[in-house]
Parts: sequence; structure tokens; C-alpha cells
Amino acid sequence: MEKLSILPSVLSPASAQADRIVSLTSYFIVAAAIVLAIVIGSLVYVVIRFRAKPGDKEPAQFTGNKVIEGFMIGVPTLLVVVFMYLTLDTMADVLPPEEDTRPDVVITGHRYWWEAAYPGTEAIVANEIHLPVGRRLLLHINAADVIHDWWVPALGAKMDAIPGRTNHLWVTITKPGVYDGACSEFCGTQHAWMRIKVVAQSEADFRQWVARKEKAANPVLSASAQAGAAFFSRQPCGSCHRIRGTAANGAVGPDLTHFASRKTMLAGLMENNPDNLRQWLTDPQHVKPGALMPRFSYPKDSINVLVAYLSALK
Amino acid sequence: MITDVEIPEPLAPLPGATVNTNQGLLQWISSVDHKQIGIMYLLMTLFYLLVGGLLALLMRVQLMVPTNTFLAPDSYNQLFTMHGTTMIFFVLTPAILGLAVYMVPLQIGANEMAFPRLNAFSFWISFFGGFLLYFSFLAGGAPDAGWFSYAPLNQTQYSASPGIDYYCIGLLLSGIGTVGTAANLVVTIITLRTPSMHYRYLPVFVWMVLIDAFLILAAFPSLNAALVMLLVDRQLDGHFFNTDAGGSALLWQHLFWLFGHPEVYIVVLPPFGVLSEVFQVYSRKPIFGYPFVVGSGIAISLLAFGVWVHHMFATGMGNTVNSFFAVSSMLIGIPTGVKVFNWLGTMYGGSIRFTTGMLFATAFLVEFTIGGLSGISFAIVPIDWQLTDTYYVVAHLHYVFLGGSLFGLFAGFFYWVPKISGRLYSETLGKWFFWLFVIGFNLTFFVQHILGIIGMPRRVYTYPNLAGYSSLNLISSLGAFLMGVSMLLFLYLLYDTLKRGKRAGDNPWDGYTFEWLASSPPQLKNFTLLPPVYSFRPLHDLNHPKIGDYQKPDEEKYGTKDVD
Amino acid sequence: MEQKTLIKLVVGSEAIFFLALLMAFVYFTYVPVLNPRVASSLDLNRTSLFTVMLLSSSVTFWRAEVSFRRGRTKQLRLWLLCTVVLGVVFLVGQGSEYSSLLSRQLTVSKGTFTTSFFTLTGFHGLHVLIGIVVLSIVLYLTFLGDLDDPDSALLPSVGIYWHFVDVVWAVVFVIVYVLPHFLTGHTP
Amino acid sequence: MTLLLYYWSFDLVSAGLLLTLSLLYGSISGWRWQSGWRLYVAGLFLLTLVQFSPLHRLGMNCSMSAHMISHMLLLLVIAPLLVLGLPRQRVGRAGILMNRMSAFFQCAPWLGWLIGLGTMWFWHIPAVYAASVAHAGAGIVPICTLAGPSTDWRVNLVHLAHPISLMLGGICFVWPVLGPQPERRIFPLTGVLYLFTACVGCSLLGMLITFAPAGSFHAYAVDQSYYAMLSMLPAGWQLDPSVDQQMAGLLMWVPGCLVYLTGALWLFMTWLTSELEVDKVAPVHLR
Repeated sequence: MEKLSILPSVLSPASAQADRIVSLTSYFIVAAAIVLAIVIGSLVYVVIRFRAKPGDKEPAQFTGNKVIEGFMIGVPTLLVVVFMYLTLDTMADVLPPEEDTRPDVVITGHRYWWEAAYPGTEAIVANEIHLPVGRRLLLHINAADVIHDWWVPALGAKMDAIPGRTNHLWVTITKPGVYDGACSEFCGTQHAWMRIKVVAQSEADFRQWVARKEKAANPVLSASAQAGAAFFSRQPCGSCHRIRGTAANGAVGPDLTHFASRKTMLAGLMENNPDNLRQWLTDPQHVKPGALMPRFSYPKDSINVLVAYLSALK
Repeated sequence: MITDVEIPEPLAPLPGATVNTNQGLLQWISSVDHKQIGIMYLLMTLFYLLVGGLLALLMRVQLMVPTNTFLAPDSYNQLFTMHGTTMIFFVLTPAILGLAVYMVPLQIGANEMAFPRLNAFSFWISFFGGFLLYFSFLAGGAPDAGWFSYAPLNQTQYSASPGIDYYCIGLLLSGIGTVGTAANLVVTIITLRTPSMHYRYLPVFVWMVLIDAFLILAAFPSLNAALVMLLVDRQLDGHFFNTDAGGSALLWQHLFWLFGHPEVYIVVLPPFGVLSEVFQVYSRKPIFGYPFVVGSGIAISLLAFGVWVHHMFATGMGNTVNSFFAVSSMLIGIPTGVKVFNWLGTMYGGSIRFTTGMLFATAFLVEFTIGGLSGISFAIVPIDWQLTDTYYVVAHLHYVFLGGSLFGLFAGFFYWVPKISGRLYSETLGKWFFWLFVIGFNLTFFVQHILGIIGMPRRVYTYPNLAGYSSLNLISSLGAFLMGVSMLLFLYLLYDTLKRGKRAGDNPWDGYTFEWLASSPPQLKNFTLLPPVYSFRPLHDLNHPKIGDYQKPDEEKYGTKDVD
Repeated sequence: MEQKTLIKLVVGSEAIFFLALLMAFVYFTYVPVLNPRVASSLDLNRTSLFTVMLLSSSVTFWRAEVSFRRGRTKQLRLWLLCTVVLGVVFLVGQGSEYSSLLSRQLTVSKGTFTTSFFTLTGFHGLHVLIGIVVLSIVLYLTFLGDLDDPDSALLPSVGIYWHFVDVVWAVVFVIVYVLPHFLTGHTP
Repeated sequence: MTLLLYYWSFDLVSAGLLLTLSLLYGSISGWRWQSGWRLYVAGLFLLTLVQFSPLHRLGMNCSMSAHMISHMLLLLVIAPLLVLGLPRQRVGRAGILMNRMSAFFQCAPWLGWLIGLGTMWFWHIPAVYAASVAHAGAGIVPICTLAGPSTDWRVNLVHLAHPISLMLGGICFVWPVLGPQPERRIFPLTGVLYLFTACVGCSLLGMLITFAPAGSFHAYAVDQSYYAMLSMLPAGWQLDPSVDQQMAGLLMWVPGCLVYLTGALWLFMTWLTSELEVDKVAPVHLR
């Protein structure tokens, strides 16, 4: 158990809500351990004490005892009452109704990546989602196609993203850090690679980050990157992807405005570096089979300039 | 005193015992004998258990190391879908039906099921349902949306291969068969009991089957309706669950879990009945608290329909809805606990014979308690919010389905195999099998609790190399291989029993109920003479007249005497 | 006894099946507000007529059972024939309702209302059809003279099923036809 | 909370109902307390609470959940208590009537089922529901009224019919299961089925109310009395109308159903553990 606590887990909370759940969980673990100990203890006793010995006669044929049955029903009922109270209490704290508050983040699950928009700002990002520490945040959770599920264990409850519905979550992050999560409702071929990275940072850093993300893509481009930009705009890329400040404004795939500032790509599948990007652009269905990006047969040098362009989108 | 009691016969008279039994395969295919159909059910179960297990092994190979490429993502998704569907619908459900069809007429002193032809029809339609489901592999891809096939992933635009159509039709067919057998069992138990067998003298197994059959009758129509709607969606372009066209994703979940949760009890109640028999006979004592064991069965089945919403706590239905279902779900823990402690009470004060069957029953108590407790953590909504749809759920459901249902079925297998085959199995082999299986089982699934807690979602075909993931997954896979090896041993044991087993005699365990009065294996006509029934252990009364229950007043028979 | 118990169990199970389809229909047409299309696209008057036909077939079947118990084979045949004919007429009525809907392009794939409507009424129609087939077999048996034991459970068992099909229709009729008409009639 | 506790009301017709029920007991029992009278009195006491206590006011003025609680009490608690509390030895005309009723429900137990469930469904048709809580809207009604909260006799009639019909429906419902003549009750296993199907019917209604769009039961005139009543509730109890409706539906769905199921279980257990009649025949000794 000692070693487990250093693993990122539901038992090492980083938000007020997850903290509440952990204390409830620990009560439950204690109660469950006691019950299990009683069952195993009495079983061991019975097994040792009453195993058949040679020459045993038929034992006394007793059939039951009302008082014992009463305890069997009464004690668990008491336990249920206690946990009923604890459950209701924790629920009300962890996930109260949203009460017409404006959400701080709107998260949308797409087939195999996450989109996060920050209402009131222009910022839209994918997969690596920054959140401020120390403030009670309201998350809205939607889905674009099938049911996904937003889950970052260290931050508390998970919530289904259901097409045609908006769900919400409250999160008050207490510790800055990077928290891993994953889609946990089966959503198709690449369900496994629909991971979440939440970067929790101080309010000031967060504001800075949002401000950066709000800006349109306006990098200083090298010659090859410029060629890449031209190639990008000639090809149908823009019908799915958005790069703010250019003509590309598709909403099907991830927003690429600040693509190069992400540490990983393809929802956590691989590190975001030019080599991986080249591999992906050459044959997406080989790198992440089932992803919605079709395979375009581009010549090698077109891909190279495209990589140069996208890598410049900081 | 054995009185000649008229055995109730089914309406359509069967061919007498003079029928030529040397017809080979034809005799099985055309059989309407409940024993042969029961055996065919069990053989089908064994076959699908091996197939489903093989699928699971392939999955565990894929998950042995992080970012493995042994299987393509699509293949993996098909495998886990087929694994779940097979194990639920073509292993556990037919296993309990097979056991019930074989044992119920014997235990209630009847010679046949009430509707022998319906019995055969139900089996064969289930059989072909499974056949059709597996045919999907040849027809362009098996279903790949999970055994519960959530909408809208089950729609054609997200799952274009015909797999889910096969899933619908296969499950509809086997569903019809299951409902048919359930209705048949109810009628059999109500009408064909030997006349002196009052309801209160039904063996616990028969009680559980009766309750279970009602559960099936009430739960399966909901699944059938959902499947029909899904077929309409997929084949006629309907919009029940198509969220792009106004359909509802949650409607599917409601309908599915309205079936799905009772299904858990459907596959676990008859094993409870089996265990109640096994504990009694090997402890040489009557069951402790008969009315409470039966009553808790009824309580579980009644509550089963009021808790399905707990599968949907993370769908954002709001705290009002969630809190009511949290409470009703927790309540189910009470009757389940009553059962566990009553079985302990049955062992207490006994003279316990640890045959392989009893070992499985004993192990069941531990494994099922673990599964039950982890189940309660899902009724506690905030814990559910964290742990649902993770490997913690995988661990929990395997502890319930394997540790609960399958252990019970294995206990029943070893208890009844001398009756069914007429031969004794080798206890040495049995014990080897038991220990290998139990160790493999716990290795595989216990660590999965931890995997869930450290954040591994279920149904992932691979996982990143995060702290703890690879070592725990490796342990789990090794455990799975151990289980695989033990299953090979089980097959050998079966072969050994049939080939070299000693003749068992009619009543090798000094059993309590009527099946042990018939010959081993039972003749085509089970009984010609039956003693009258004065307690739920009629054969014990007959064989041990000095200490038989028949002389006790009812309150002592049932352990409901008021304590002074 | 056995047969009747079996049929009762099957009917109970079927009732839950229909309940699920009915709930789906209610969910899609009544929530969040009643779909005004329901009343406008369905023909209440014509269907009422055919509903009466179907419900009266329960009465004729009841008469058939009475004649059977009294051993009056000729009357039995007549009443059974009436029942079958009424059932067929109902199906024809349903067919005409379908064809008028389809001719207005209201197909299964039009929307959630048509999807749930066709599924619900279609499955009921299927049950009526099965009932008609079974009744025809029974009728044939009476002509063969194979149905002369007044204690036989065959007719009462078929009766349980047939009455069940009628009751289901009564409920479906109220929810699908009458109620929407009534509700939209009063609130313009 | 303390404020709320002052809001008791009183109306003559409910008082008359209580009096009638008490007199009925007297005339059936031959003016003697018989075993089980405590249950009967408990039923009457609960009925008093439902009709006169703040719960009634709350249900009338602002909270559908409170209204639902009184429904559940009338149908599922008070009715069974009254029936169970009926005297064992019955005399006079009323006694004969009781026996006739038992005989009737022995023949047609399903009718009791239908009446019970029908009554419950009937009062939850949105329009009917609205009528059952409608009142003149003249602030919180005075402490003592003749027959109800309004000056319009039609409104009052609905108010009267509402609890009485629910209670009578409940009585009809439980009669086949708990009626005063045990030999005329239905077979306990059938009783389990009887109660289980009732639970299904009740769940369906609860489900409909829970998942019906908010406002389907917008019966309360949102006026002064509504807010006045609301303000008296302790913090945290002031439910939003949509949550209130959900809560009402769930109350019927889950706890309501649990009452039926507990009944079914109780029926089963008492049957299973009661003395078996065949045993009163001398036990046959084997061999």
C-alpha cells in the first residue's frame, strides 16, 4: 500500500472534490475490511474446527436460530443507514447542481480526442487542458459523436459526455501539477488512445496561458514552413481543422492553432516531435488505426514542408 | 415405509423405457429427454467456456506489456465484446438452465419437464443463437461495441460491420430460448412436484430456480425489446438510439440495464441454490435458516428491478435520482449478506467433508464476499463516480461472475457429476484443478482492483507505460495463463472420469434430495417409486430415520423456533 | 392446467416487452411536449372502427369457448370463424393505415415518432397475425373433429393469448390514437 | 422548521371521516377493543396527521413531494393498517358487510389490484393533479374550515374525494392480501406476484413523473402563499420545482415500491414459517 500511494491514483487526490471522495472511500475500505475479516475469520475457524474426522457420527441436526438471523439482518441494515448518510452528504458536496453559472471550461469528447473551449475567451485547445488552481471551476461536458467519459482520477468524479446532453462537473484543484486521465466509456476503435492531460497552474500562469492561446496563429515562418502553409491551404485540411488567423476553420478535427505547443499528440499516443508528425501525416491509419484522419497520398517533400509548418505553430 | 406414489407425467406421454437407446447422434439431436437436453446444455456451456476463455487469453496476451501490437485495435474490441457476450449469454445463462433442466425434475420427483418438446426447442434455438453470433466472424467482423453495446456507438454510422446485427439476432434467438425454458421450468415446478412435496419442502436449489425463472421472464423481454429497437435502427434506418436524428442514447441504457442488472442475479441465484445443497450434504447438516435463505433469494430478485440505475450514476442524471438508487442498491447487500452467513452457519457444527465440490463452495464464500463488497462500493455514488468503467469494475464483475456464479457451478459439477455420468471423479485431479484455478483466478483479478484505482479504464486495447501499469498487468496475464492451464486439467479430469472413473452408485455422498434416489445415471424414466415428503430433505429422512427432520415440528425444521 | 399456466407466463413476459415499446413511444412523442404530428397524421376514426372489430373478436371468442364447453361444435366453428375474420379485418385496416402513412412519405426513418409508431403497432400486428394463424389451426382441428374433449385446455389457452393481444391493442389505441387527439384537440 | 410546525389545519369533513371510521370499528367489534386495535388506532392517527398536519399544508401549497408523501401514506400505510386492525370477531351488519367484501375479493382479487392502482394513476393525471391541489389562492388558508381550502364547493369536493378515494382504493387493494378472513385471502405466492406487479405499476408511474419534463405538474399557483410557505421551510429543503417533481416521482418509484416489496417478502416469510396444515396430521414414521 505504501508504494501505491506514490502512484497517481484515486487515492492521491489533488482537488477538494476528490479529497471528499477519498475520505468516504477510506470509511468504506475500513468497513469492508472488517466485514471481510469477519467472514474469512469465521470461515477459517469453521474449516479447522469442524472438518470431518474419521469415525465422526452425524452431527447435531440444528436448523437455525432466530436471534442470529436477526443480527444478520440488523447489523448490515445499520451499516447501510450509516453509508446512506455519508453517501448523500458527499454527493451534495461533490456535485451540486450548476445553478445557471457560466462554465469555466466546455469540454467536448470527439472520436478519439478531447476539445476544450474557454467561454468568454477565444481559446480552444485539444487534449492538453490547462486549469487554474484554487478556484471552484464549472466544467461542461459534451460529446460530438458517441458517448465518451471525462475522467481524471486525481481531480475526482468522472462524467459521461453524452451526445445531445450537457453534463457538468465541479472541480476545485488544490495542487498545481500535471494530471493524467483517460476516456473511460468505450467509444470505438481508439478508445485506448483518448487520454487526457490536465495542467493545473496558478491563476496568473493560467491567465497568461489563455491569453497566449487566444491569439491567432501568427508565427514567423521559415521558407519551408511557408511552403507548408501554402500546401495546407491548398489541400482539404482546412475543412476539418481550424488554424485561427488563416482560412482553415473546420471543426471536425482538433484545433491546430497552437499545435506545436502541445507536448504530446494524438491524445497521448506519442510525443509531439517532427519525426512522429511526419510518420502520422504519411500514414495516419498506420499510426492510429481507426482515427478519423484519412490517408492522403502526399509526396514526401510536401509532407516535410507540412511538418515544418505545423511545428512552427507554437 | 415407501409408499407407491403416482409420478406426475407430462401431458403428452413419452415413449416408454423400451425405446431403442442405440441411435447414436440422432438420439441426442431428436431427444426430448430432460436429462439429455440438460447434458447438451452443459456441453454447449463447456464449449463456449473454452472459446470465451481463449478470447480472454488472447486479450491478456495483448495487455501483457504496454503499447503492445500483438492485436490490432479493432480485433481487440471484437474480442472483448465477444468474450463478454459469450460468457454472459452462452456460458453462464445456459449453464444454469442446463443444470436446472437436468436436476429440477429429479429433485421434485418428476419424470420429465412439463413440456419436453418446448424444452428441446428452447435448447436448440439458444444453440443456433450462439452459432449465429459466432458466424459474424466470417461475415465481415464480430460485434465490437462491448457486450452492452451502448448507443449511439451501436448505430450503423459508428459500427458499420454487420457484427451488431448478428449480435441482435443471436441474442434474440437465445433470449427466446431462455424465456421458453424459464416458463417451462416454472410450470414444471408448479405442476409436476410429487404430490406430498409442499412448496415449503422444495429443495433450496429448486426454490432458486423457480425464483430465477420468474426473473428471466420479467427481465429478458426488456432486452428483447431493446434489441428489436436496435435492429429497427440498423436495418430500417430508424431513430430510437440515433442521437444524430433525435434518438436517445440513455433510452438504450435504461432498457439494457433494466435487463442487465437482473441478469446478474439470474446467473447467480441458481448457483446459490447449488451451494446450499453442497454445503448441506458435505457438512452433514440441514441448511441453516432455510426460510431466510429462500426469503433472501426472493428479496434479491424483487430488489433486482429497482436498482438498475446504479449502472448509470456517471451519466449526469442529477443527485436526486442518484441518491434514491444508491439507497436501493445498498439494500441488496443485506439479503446477500444473510445468505453468506447462513452458509457459514450451515458449516458450523458440522462434520465437513472437503471434496472438490466443497472446496469450491468454501472458496466461493471468500471470493463472493470480495465481489459483493466491491459491488457495494458502486452503490456509494461518489466512489462509483471514481471507479466505474475502470479495471476495478472488471475485477468486481469477475469476482461475482467467476467467484460467485462459476465457482457455484463448479461446486455443482463436482457434486453432481457422479449422478450425471455414473462415475466418480479422481479427487486428486479435482484438488489440483481447484488450487490451480483458484490461484490463477485471484492472481488475474485481484490486481485488477488496484489497476482500476490507479486509473486504468476498462476496454482499452493497450495502455501507456505509466507507473504500476506494466507489472500489475503482467501479473494479471500470468494468472490468466494459470487459469488456462487449469482448464486443460479440467478437460483431462472430465475425460478421466468418463473413461476410468469408478462406478459411483446411486448415492455416493449420502445426499438429501430425490435425485440421489434415482440410479446413476438416471434411467429414461427417473422414478417409479417415491417416499412421501415430510421435510426439505426427504431422502435423508428415509436413510436416517433416527435423526430425520420428519419427526420435528415445523418451527424446528426451519430454525424459526422462538428462543426462550 | 400446464398449458394455461405456460400461456399465462408467456403472456406476462410479452406484456413487459410491449411495455418497453410503449414507454419508448411515450418518451419520443409525449416528451417534452406532445408531438402535434401524432394526432394530425393518424386517422382516429378509421382506426376506431377497426379497434371495435378487434375488441369484438374477443367477444366472439368468448362465445366460441362457451359453445365449446357445451359441446356445440357447429356454433364453435361459427364463432371461431368470426374471430378469425375479425382479426383479418383488423390487420387489413392496419395495412391501409400503413399504406396511407407511407404514401405521405411517413416512413420508419422519417423521425422518432414514425420509428416508434411503426415498431409498436407493427409488433402488435405481428402478434395478431400469430393469433390468426393459431386460431385457423384450431378452426381446422374443429373441422377434423379433433377438438371434442370439453376438458381440453387448448381453447382456453389460445383464448388467454387472444384476449391479451386485444388488451394490448386497447392500451396502444388509447395512448397512440385517442390521447394525442384529445390533448391536441383541446390545446390549439 | 419551527415556524412550519405551527401550520396545523382543521376541517370538519376530515374530522367527520375520522369519526365515521372510529364508529365503524365500534359497530363491527361490538364496542370492544379486540386484538389488533393498536394497528387500527395507528392508522387513524396517521390519517389525522395526513389531513391536519403541516404536511397537508405543504402538499397543498408548494411541494409536490410532500403531496406525494401523503399519497403514499394513505395508500400504502394507512389502508393496510386499518385493514389489519379490523376486529377478529365481527358482529352486526357491518360485520356481515366485511365478510361479503372478503368473499367478493376472494372471487376477483384482480379487481382490488385494479382499484388500488387505478386510484393512484388517476390522481396523477396532470389535469386531475392540478385540480386536487387547486385552491382559491387567498393566502395561506385559515386554521379552521368547514370542508376545505376554498369557498367554491366544487373545488372542495375534489379535496374531499382525494384522500377518501385514495384510502378506499388502498383498502380495496390490500383486502385480498390482508383481509380480515385469512381463509379468504389469496394464496401467499400469488400474493407475492400481486404485490410485485403492483410495484411495477407504481414504478412506471413514478418513472413517468420523474422523467416527465419539468412543469408537467405545475399545479401550484406561484403566489404569495406559495412563497410564504416556501420561506418557512428550513434551508436546503426549498426545492426547485423541477427537482421537487423529480423527487415526488422518485418517492413513488423507489420507497413506494419498497413498501410493496417488503409486503411481498413479509407475506412470503410468514407463509413459509407458519405451521403447515398437513403437519397437523400425525407425522408418519418412516419404516
